[in-house]
Amino acid sequence: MEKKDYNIFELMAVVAAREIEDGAFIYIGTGIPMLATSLAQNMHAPNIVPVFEAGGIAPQMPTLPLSVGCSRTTYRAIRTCDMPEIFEMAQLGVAHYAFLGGAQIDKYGNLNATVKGKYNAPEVRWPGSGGANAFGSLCWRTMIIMNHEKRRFVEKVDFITTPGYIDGPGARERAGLPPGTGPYRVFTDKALLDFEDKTKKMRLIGLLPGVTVEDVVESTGFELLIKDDLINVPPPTEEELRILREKVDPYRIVLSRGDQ
Amino acid sequence: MEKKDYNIFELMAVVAAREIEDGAFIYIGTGIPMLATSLAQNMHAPNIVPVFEAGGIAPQMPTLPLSVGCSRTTYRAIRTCDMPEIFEMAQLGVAHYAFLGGAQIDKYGNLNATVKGKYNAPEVRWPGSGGANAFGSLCWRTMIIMNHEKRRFVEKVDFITTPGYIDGPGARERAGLPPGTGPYRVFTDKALLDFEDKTKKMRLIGLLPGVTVEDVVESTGFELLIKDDLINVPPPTEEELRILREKVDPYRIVLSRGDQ
Amino acid sequence: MARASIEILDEGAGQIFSKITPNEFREHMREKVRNAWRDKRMDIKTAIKQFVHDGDYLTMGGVSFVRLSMAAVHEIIRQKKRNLNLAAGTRTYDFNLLLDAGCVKNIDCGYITGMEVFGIPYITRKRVEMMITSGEVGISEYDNASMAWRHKAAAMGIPFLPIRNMMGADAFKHSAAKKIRCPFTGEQLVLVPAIYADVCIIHVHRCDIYGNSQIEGALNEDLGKSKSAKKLIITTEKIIDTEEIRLSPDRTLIPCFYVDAVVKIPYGAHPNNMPGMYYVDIDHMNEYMAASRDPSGKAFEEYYEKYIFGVDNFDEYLETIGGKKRLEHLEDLEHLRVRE
Amino acid sequence: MARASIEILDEGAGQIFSKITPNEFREHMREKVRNAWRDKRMDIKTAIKQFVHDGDYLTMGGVSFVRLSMAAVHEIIRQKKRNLNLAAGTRTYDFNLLLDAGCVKNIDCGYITGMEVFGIPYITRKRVEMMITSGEVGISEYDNASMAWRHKAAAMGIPFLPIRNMMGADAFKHSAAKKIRCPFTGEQLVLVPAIYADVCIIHVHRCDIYGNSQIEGALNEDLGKSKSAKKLIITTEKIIDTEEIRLSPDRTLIPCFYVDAVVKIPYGAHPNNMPGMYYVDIDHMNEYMAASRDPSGKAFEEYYEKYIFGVDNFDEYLETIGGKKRLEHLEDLEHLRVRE
Repeated sequence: MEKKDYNIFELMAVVAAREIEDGAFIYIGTGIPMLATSLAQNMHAPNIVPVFEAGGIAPQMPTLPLSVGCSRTTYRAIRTCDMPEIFEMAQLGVAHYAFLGGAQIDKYGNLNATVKGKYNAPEVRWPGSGGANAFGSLCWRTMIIMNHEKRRFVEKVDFITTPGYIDGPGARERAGLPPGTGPYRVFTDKALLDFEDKTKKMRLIGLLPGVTVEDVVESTGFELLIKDDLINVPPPTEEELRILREKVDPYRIVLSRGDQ
Repeated sequence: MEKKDYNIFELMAVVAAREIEDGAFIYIGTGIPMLATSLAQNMHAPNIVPVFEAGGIAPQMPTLPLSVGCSRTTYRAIRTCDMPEIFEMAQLGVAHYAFLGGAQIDKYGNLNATVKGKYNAPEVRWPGSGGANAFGSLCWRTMIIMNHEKRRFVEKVDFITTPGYIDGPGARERAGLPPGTGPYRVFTDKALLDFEDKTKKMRLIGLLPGVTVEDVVESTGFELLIKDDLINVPPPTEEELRILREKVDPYRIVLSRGDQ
Repeated sequence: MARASIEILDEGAGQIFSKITPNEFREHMREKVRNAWRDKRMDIKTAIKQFVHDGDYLTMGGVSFVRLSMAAVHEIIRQKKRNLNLAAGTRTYDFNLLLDAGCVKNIDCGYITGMEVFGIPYITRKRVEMMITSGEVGISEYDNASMAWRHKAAAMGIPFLPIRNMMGADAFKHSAAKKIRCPFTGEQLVLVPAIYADVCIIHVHRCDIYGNSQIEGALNEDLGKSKSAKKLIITTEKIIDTEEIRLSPDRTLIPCFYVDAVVKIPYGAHPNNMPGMYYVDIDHMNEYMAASRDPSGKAFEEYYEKYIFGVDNFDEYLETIGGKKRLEHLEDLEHLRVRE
Repeated sequence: MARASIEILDEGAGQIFSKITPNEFREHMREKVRNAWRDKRMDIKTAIKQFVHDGDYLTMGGVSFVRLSMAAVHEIIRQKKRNLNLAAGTRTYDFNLLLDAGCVKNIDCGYITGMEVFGIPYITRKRVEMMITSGEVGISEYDNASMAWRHKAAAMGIPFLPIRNMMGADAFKHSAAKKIRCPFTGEQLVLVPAIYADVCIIHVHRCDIYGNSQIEGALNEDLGKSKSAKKLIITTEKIIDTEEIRLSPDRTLIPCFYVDAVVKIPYGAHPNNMPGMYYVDIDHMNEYMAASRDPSGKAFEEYYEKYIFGVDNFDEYLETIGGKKRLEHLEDLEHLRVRE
């Protein structure tokens, strides 16, 4: 399959989908996480539980939702509820995965969605946490999706909106967060990354098709760990693309945003 | 109207009903409280909100319920919910009245529904609080219904299941209970009583038809305050009895238990 | 940063009977939830055998004479489960049967032994009094609200809830609650510890094979209990298609990922009320209360022999209480087609 | 008795913007509830005039582009309410309008200015940045969960809730939360203060004249907000008979005794989604976003003039956005009869 046969959203959705195992309980936001989750559900993970922040549990989305609360997120759901109940599921340990984004990320997976520059005199003020802080703090594993740019992958985020491993091993637990939680994978337009177990530092584990280690290093604003046996992430299969395009997002509501 | 024209349940229901003002939010249990509330609703208080502990809000009871959770308590209700929500309404200050009973009461209106004798070697073990403690602690005004017997009206209850004024003025607030709450009226088969404002001690304010002050004093195990201008509680009117018998409890499910 | 503290003004001396911590519960749920979409149907014998163990902390759904899971209670008694710790916010008939059968070790008490308008069964009361005196049973004292909030705290994934009652009451001394001064308002508050249970049993009107459950009428403490037990057994009047669940998602009160077993048992709450389906069997309740009044205990033994030990399952029990004809009468009562 | 204490490990320096205490709220509710069965219908002008005051703490129902009470927001802007304190767990378009109109003084922030997939309106973002720098606006930092729990705490009648997130995050420092060691488990916990609001506005699918309200779809924080405001304005697509409410009491999410005003406004959430009725008006959202990108602010001013200041009421607004034809298209979209 030629590279031109898929766009970056299709690629990232496929890469993320492959990491979702059957039976997982997943909080999904709009955009790529929704593509990835729905693709996984249609491929190898029919028994997942997709959940939306505003109160939709395991809906059968007729088209992709525009927001985490719109009617597509509760369409033929198994339950509709309120937001405290949704977050309490995470607090109770029910939730395996959350997909998060952010404006900045650092080597410990801390995410900033609040402010660039000084807190009291912001260079840029972003919307703030939304559901991210709670999901990233309380779910077992946090999946992060971001564009791989030097200005986003920074040495230290200006503001920790959602703690990753904070400043290293054991820091989450010392801060008081539930043990055993934390960032698990970072999906970018260039690479697949995890957090090395001993240091809790971000580590390159796979390259997307056509990307080199140098590309990734150059797009990263901190010293990146690089795994020895680096994976060359296989491009989307015909089957993956077919399902994405025919079943998951036939009207290309989200997919079209990946066309460059 | 002759005394023989009504039984003691009818009389007590009428006396209690007269104390309920329109617009009141009332927790009701089974038995006389239900008769009283329903009578008031049909007489002078059409706009009350009757609520049941297990989750029934403002039902239209087709027949009198057997328990605080049975289907009669949610029949054509305006909302069904769970028990925490019901108690949270009381905690939030929404609830004006609760009707409580008990096995023992003392001069400060403390109620015992837990144990007679020593806690660890009970002479009698009763069921315990049920909803009483929370209702008596959190509702604005507690209405108490009891048989007037010396063994029940005691100097000091063996166990405070539901605090009244504990040991005198200011004691509830010192203990930490929400200010402005406490026992308001005691309805017995002999008398109508309140709690004198300065001392918070139980006070005789009215005599049921045919009862003398001496009868009441003799049936009370502590020194009872007696109001100067004692009311001779008027017997049930024809209208009150008609509504009780024709509308409130036409099958005499509860009323029949007052036949002696 | 400030190094202030919150004063603990008072502490009860009562025991905490469930030792399960929020973190332990989290680890458990992490694995359990993976089975959300498993077909969980089984019979009641298997469910009780597999999920209820001696020494467990047990919570039960329903309230007073409403929606009690009697088939499960009968089976627990027949399987002679022992040393159970029970949450007892407004328990009545179900709790009494377990107590009479010697299954109970400790009780978090809100309301026990009472049968509301029917009174207190004499033998059961006497037994409780003896067990308290001998120390054979442990009791911590609460009330229906604090018990409901303890279940709710657990369901919220937190170790306690602050509440505004229990103050000035003697139950506080026999509870595991703590009284503090609120660091925000300066008012006094009581903190009650969450109850994470080993197992919970709830009888519902209908659910699908995965356990997505709908309930009619008052919900009592069932929302909290369903989420705060390591194992959840749903007994149900009826099994419906998941497509039907999806037609009214606002009516699913227990989503499937909390559920471990789905057991179909029509009339499974008898002699209690199932709102919208069948009413309390008042005659049966009177029979039970009458048996409990024989001080020799013989009549009570006969009652248990006839209805629980002498039958093998709930279908047989239903025949014993009068079968189809009796049940239809209770349905007529519920729908006001006949008088009580 | 023990005289132990609970250590406060850390405290945020953020302000608490609502000064209403649980006891003050209790006193308020005591009187308010007496009006449970009053006919509460009025027009939106009267409701906003009577119940929303300068300096109030305001909470609003719905979430992101769903079920926002836009008619109320327009009217607040036209009546030039000032110095409002806003709860902002996932606010989008409604919040942005109030901010642009200069109505806002302080913000409890979970998510502000963002329009999810549509991006952040440029002018609004710039204005917030300037207001933060000048100190014109006060912000305390939370997240959607802690904000939802703050509303829930208030609705439960308690002054705080313990939660397990916010730890290790910088928002904590800019919040009024406190970190403690749990007196039951020894784990660290964060306590977040309850928010009792002066006024809350919620748009619902249907209610009766007393305010008994039904809502479809995701409920966001509306259960908590509806119970924790001194004044509650319900705007509704439709007014139904109380007899209809009584047919399905499990569907009444807001009982009448919390409600102060019932205002009928069909399509009252436009350009947002009303689940089961009409979909997001994407064209309108794009028009708004485009206007926000003109750095001179002129296009944005024109947008506000056209849709809010230039009209007298929401019916006129609905004509401006395309009237019946446009609204029918949004209904078709919602019901999947046409494509987006």
